[in-house]
Amino acid sequence: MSPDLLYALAGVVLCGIGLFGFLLLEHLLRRLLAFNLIGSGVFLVLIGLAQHRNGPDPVPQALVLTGIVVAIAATALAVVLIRRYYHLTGHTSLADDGEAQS
Amino acid sequence: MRRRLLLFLTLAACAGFTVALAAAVLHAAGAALPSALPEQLAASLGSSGVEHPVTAVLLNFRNYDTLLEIGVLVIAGMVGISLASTSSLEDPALRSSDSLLYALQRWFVPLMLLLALYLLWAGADRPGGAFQAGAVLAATGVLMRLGGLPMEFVRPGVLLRLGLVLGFAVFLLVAVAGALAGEAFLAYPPGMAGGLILTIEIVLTLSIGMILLALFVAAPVSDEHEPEEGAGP
Amino acid sequence: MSLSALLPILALLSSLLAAVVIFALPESSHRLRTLVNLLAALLKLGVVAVMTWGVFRGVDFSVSFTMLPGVSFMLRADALAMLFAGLSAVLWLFTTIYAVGYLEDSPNRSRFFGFFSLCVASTMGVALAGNLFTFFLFYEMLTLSTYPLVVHRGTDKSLQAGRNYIIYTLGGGVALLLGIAWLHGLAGDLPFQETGHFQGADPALHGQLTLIFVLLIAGLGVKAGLFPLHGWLPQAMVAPAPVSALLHAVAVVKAGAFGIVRVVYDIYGIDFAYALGLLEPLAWLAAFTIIYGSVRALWQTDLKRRLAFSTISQVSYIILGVTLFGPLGAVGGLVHLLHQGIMKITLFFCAGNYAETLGVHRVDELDGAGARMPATSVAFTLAALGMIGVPPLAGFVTKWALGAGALAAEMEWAILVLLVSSLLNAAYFLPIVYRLWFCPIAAPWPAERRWGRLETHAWLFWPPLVTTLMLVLVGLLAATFVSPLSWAQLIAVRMYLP
Amino acid sequence: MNQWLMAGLLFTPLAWAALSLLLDFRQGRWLSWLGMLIQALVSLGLWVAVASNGGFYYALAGWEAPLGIALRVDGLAVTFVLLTAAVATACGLHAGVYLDPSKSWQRYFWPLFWFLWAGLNGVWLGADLFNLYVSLELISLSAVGLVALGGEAAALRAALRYLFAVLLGSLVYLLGVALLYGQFGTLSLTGIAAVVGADEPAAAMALLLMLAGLALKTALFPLHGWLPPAHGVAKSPVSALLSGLVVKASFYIAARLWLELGDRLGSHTLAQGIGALGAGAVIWGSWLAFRQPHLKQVVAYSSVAQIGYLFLLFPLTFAVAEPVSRLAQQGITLQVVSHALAKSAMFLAAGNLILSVRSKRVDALGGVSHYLPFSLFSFGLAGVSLMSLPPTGGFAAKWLLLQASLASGQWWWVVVLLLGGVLAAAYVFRIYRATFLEDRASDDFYHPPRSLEAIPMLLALLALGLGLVAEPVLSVLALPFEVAAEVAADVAVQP
Amino acid sequence: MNGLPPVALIAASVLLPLLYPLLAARPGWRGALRAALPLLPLPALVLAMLSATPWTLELPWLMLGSTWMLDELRRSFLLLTALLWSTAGLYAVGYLGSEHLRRFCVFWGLTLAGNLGLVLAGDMVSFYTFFSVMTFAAYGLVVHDGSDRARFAGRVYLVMALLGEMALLAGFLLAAQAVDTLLLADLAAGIGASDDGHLITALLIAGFGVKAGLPLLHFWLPLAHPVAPTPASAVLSGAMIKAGLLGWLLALPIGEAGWGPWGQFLIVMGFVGSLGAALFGMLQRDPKTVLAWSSISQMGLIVVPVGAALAAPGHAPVLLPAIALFALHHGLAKGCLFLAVGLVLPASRILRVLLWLLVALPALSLLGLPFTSGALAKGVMKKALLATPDLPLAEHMPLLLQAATLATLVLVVRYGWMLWLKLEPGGAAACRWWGWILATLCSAVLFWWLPVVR
Repeated sequence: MSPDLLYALAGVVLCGIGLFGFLLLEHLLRRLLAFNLIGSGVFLVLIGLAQHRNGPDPVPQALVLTGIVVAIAATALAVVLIRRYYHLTGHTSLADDGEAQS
Repeated sequence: MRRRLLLFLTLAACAGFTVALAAAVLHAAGAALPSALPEQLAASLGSSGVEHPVTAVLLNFRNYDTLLEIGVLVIAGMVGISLASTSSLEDPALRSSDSLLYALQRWFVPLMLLLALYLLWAGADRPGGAFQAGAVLAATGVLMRLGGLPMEFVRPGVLLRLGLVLGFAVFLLVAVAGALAGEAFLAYPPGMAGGLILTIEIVLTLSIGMILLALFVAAPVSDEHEPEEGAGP
Repeated sequence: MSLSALLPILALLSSLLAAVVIFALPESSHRLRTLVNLLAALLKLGVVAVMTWGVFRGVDFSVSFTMLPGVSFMLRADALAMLFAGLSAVLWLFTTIYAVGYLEDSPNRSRFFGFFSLCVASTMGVALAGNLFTFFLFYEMLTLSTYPLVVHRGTDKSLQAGRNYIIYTLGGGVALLLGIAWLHGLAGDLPFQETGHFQGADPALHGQLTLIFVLLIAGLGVKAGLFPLHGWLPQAMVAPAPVSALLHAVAVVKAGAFGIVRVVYDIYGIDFAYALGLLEPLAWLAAFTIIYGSVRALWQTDLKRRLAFSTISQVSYIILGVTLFGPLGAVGGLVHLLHQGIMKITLFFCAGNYAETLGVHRVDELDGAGARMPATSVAFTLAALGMIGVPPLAGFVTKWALGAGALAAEMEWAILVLLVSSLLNAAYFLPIVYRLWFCPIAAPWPAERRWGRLETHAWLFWPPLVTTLMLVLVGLLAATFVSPLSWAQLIAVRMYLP
Repeated sequence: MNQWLMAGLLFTPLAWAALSLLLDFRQGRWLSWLGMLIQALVSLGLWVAVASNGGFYYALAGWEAPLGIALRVDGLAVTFVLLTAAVATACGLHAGVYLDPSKSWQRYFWPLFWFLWAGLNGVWLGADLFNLYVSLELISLSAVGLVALGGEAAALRAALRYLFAVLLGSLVYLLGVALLYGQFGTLSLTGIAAVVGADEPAAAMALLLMLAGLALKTALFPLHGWLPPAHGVAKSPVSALLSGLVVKASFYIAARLWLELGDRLGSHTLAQGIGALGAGAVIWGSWLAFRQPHLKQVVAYSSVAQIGYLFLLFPLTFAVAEPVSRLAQQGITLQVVSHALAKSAMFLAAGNLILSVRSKRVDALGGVSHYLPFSLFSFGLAGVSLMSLPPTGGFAAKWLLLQASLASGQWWWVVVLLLGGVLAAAYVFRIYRATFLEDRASDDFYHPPRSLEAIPMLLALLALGLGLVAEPVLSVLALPFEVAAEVAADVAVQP
Repeated sequence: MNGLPPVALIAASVLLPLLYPLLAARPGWRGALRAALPLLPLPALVLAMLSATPWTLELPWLMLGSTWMLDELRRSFLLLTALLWSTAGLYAVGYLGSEHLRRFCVFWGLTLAGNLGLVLAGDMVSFYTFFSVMTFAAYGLVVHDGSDRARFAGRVYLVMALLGEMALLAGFLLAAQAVDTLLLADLAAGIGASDDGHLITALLIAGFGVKAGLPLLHFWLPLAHPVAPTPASAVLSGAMIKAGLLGWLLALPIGEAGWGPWGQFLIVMGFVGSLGAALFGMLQRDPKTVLAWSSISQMGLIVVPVGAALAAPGHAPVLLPAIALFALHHGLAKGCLFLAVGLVLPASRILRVLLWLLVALPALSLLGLPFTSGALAKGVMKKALLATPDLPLAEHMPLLLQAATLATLVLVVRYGWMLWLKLEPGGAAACRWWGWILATLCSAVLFWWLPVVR
């Protein structure tokens, strides 16, 4: 088992953990973090799996770079939205009590 | 009780997912086909205008991805500032007057700018590039913001917006210039690839830094409301 | 595009465009709207007349284009199509005139006449459809364009009626769609042709074909008011009188009956349908509906509701005629398509006149209306007698042809049905006639209005009289070549002796 | 010629996005009108070009497929490009009048709008799995931005819910892409399709992941929870865009994946399972639509239901004869197109109605039928298409799907199709019924400008007319695609 | 075919009464409406008196293809109808008040048109059409005065008539199917040959039997005839009742072998009616009701030769003219008697005596007193009957006929008595007198000059 494959498997585990958090956590920021965890896992899988085969491979690296930027953009956007949401409603989650309030 | 059940079920599902995924990864790793892509890439690297393969992929072979990616970033920045409608994005309440911080900043800010410049330049042949540089740039801004330096330029005026969109716009102009020159969309005219990529990288750095910074400082201080749809003209 | 292709399109467009123009006109331009309505109706009448003459001489009017892979949109004027098209073109004119008068000073006229025209355009499409698919297209369009008319008044009752109407008709539409799609899957595009498509079909398919037939009849039977799918019809009578006239006489109910005719003759082929044993049960069902509708009509106190149940009964005559295996029965069914239309429209016109002029809606309020509104009452009386089958009115011709058909098909029981139904018709119509003429005016009219010299508004006055004249003439002149009977014979001859 | 058209197609939305960011709402409006015109003309030109000459691959930046990104310009793609041009133009025109220019944040509408358009074009033409991901994100973020525009709490909540759903969907999709790339070393869909074999569990897992992610983004039942709030809360032109186009993008990718890879990587269970979920969406979505008190929620849940039909593509193209599969594909394409037109018309018309009665509630609509008949009529016509009654595009689609179901012996989908139509009728007629009620006490209606009324009508008429001209539209889809065969051959010989 | 009279005359004889109701459209035309009543049957009368029989008029465009014709049998019925209607019409001019005048005139005209038309009809559809028109229009005459009794009578009439119509329709439909033509002339042979012959015969007997007052189908008759306005009663009992008879004569398979049982049935029913009606009639107090029972009784008498003709096909040619003659005689006489009920006693004694004499004339005629029309008609009929061999009840025939005469006598006496009690002094319009007198003259005098009698 090459280290690359190990990276990939670690990515898999990260995905699992992230998914668990994403599904279960209600606090918006935590959920966002879980999302980032999944993202990291995916990127690890992407690179690890490809490099396990080809050795250092610039294409997945570039892809991951792009993916990271996208993820950052999304994360930043989400944080802005969450902040404003919190500012307006005082809620940190989208649960039902929030719905009742509005 | 229900909550526990839910917890357990989710845990089981996620574990199952992880195992299945791991199996798939192992299987894929075992069954991987040899790919011709690395050789193709190596063969084409010479005509890409940059030496570093990752940058070549990013800004030449798959530059459409990058263009759109910058678009995504612009969107995020835009939405960020759209939610803040005060004249300045800077909140005076956060301005600090700690002299130690101030002194530190006087050292750090120029250093970080220098680092950003280096990263940008390094992108041509080693890890680095516009995004890394931009990120450092943005970090500089964040530092300045946290340190309480006045930052009048992140007003949501036309200047900020111009800054946000500058990198994207230049990239796009280059892209369409290639098309107008009779090449494909996004294709660089022969021989000009290196220079164009550098230009793009520079403006991208600026824009990326600006966007990230704008996102950071976009404060939800507006209490103005969009009336509910149908609530009256 | 040649003239022969243009004419069916023109027939369709005349009312379709009228609808568009009317929708575009502002609510307040009543004169212009009336003008557009009447011009369109006259234009359509002219086109239909030319086409009828052409079909009589054997010209083929058809136009088609591929709409979906393997499915074409096809308009074709054959003799049967012209029977229905002629009916709707003629009666549309009168109904339009009547509606203009009826809705004077009421709101939402733009909407009303728009959908009214749309409704007739759909009917024309149903008539001229050249294949089952196109038929379905217009059939559903008819459903939709009549809904706003049914709920036009916007009262709870009419909305309720509209809801039921939609539930029934769309439900029927689903069955029909399934049947058509299934059939299409089995046999491809199915243009209407005189001998049907399944003569000599693989016996392995017979089971499926039977099932499809049931689906098709169920789908069409809803509009045709076939028991037990008739529930919407009596409720829909809350609509304004011209709409009821349209529903019962011209468009909706007829479209269902017409569709059954098409399916039995031009899709399955009468011989095949007979061989498959599909006609006999359908005939029984029609017979039952005839009796059932009449019996129910007996107990209705609301005039229009009584007429509605009468429609349920009468339309099944058409279906009965179709199922009587043999040209004579076909003639009876087909000719009733027209005759029932003329008679029922007269009755609804009259009912509308009573409601509009005297404010009378219930049968027991009609006492002595004959003296106050003699012309309308004469029209009502003649139409009612026609329904009973009194010669020489339209209904008699039908009944005679049906009876002859039943005997030719050796289904003597059908005669019994006809006779019982006639008696029942008499039982619910004659009391009304009696009240009109022989009862003294009991109380002041609920809401009387007067218009100058005539007994009612001129636009309401003439249409029932003209249709009454027609219902007398189609009976009296049944043997001439211009009569519906002759036309039905022409169709039957083409259908049975291709 | 194709070069110019492609350049125009790709450049205009992005450039207009950048430009309009610098302008305010009114100026952006003028600019955008020009842009819509260009975009519409280019789309039409491309459609005509493809319709007459067949499809082609367009290598971006001059780099061919595995190394660079190639766009696949075939009949289906240009059809959707044209559809996008039509719907987006309509929504843009409507928004230009509908939105209140005095609000400072409305200036961001135009850039988001154009980014969205760019992303959509990217998806329709995309043939590179990763590029599709980026395009999807472009769409998602601009869509979220459009929903959140104005920053109302309800809008924010909807936007956040929407954002999380689409982000998760994208990542799951990307995970699938990672597996595929790890196994096959290419991102080109055609390339993968050329080398993938029948028994590849990893690839099957990848497909499953991608489909799952895309299903979440398409709001397939039971993952639809985010859609109704987002579509219901957004401004009507935005809702129209989202319901009409955005959800179709992810479905489109899923469909392409399935059609390219499904025959080898899919299974009967998977196909039937997805179909069952689609059926569930049809029924459950319709039922919920029927229950909603707010007009736009009705329309939004109707989207959930209508999207359900799309997923019948999976069972109807799996392991069936070629003509049947083609029928199903044509039917689904028509369903996408007609739903896009009808649903956007419906949302726009609903916006007009809401403007007019100043309330979002269904039961406030009484009497509007004689005050705003035109908008109501547009709503009604669009509803006819949703009910899939003839002669609309929705009917044509249903017809083809019925044929496909019957021909493939999967009669249970027939039940779904028919039932779905009836349920659609139930919720549409509920609205009609409310508008026909004449017991409204006040007669206080605001009359929106005529232009607002005309746009949904045009869209609804397009949806209606689609049924009549379905054959020529579909014929473009069936065009030969010679280049595809060549490229596939290229990729196949490479290893 | 020879000697077709002017088509205009034929058309006028039906169309004049048919279109006459249009006069009612304007309230201002009441006077004309009233005055025209006696003139309506005149074209038909001219036709009956002057045209040379037989003739046939083909009208292929009318309804399902019509044939109108006149032969000797029809001529006597046409004579009866036209004469009675025109005298009754004249009577009505003097009889009617202004209330509901227009309504009465409309139904009068329509009923008359139907009655005349059915006599001329040569095909089933025309016959049925006119028969129906007459049936339905007559309802208007029956319920004219609007009393509860009239309405009850009207309802019974209508129900029975409808049932009869339905039986007829079914019979005709079956017959048309069997014969494959609509001509009445071909009917007898066709029914004779048809499988459904017995069903058709039964239906036709029942259908026409309602109108003709066949026992058990007669219930409406004693109710409806008396309640109608007197002129209407006259035509109901005198002319319209004969339409049923004519229907039998034209439609039943008379002259065909093998219908003996039906003939027997009719003969029995005839006697039952003839004698039974007397029993019931005796108990009545209203002279018009007595007359109505008398009509049933007399019709029963006429049914006997009809049955005989059916039972003895060879003798039909002898029996038919006898039946026609008897019908003519009875119609005219009965009409007179009915009209007399509406009279008032004049002031002068002589005139009273004269009145009773004139009333007695048709009454005696019914009894068959010598030198009356009754004597001729009864004589001819009795002769024809007794000459017919192999009749059922043949041995009892003379006895039964005498019993029938006795029944007639009983009823006539009862009628006279009741009339005596009823008539009161007063004044009546001249037209009423003239109508009655003319009717009596027709019955007593003109009868002998009629073409069919000579």
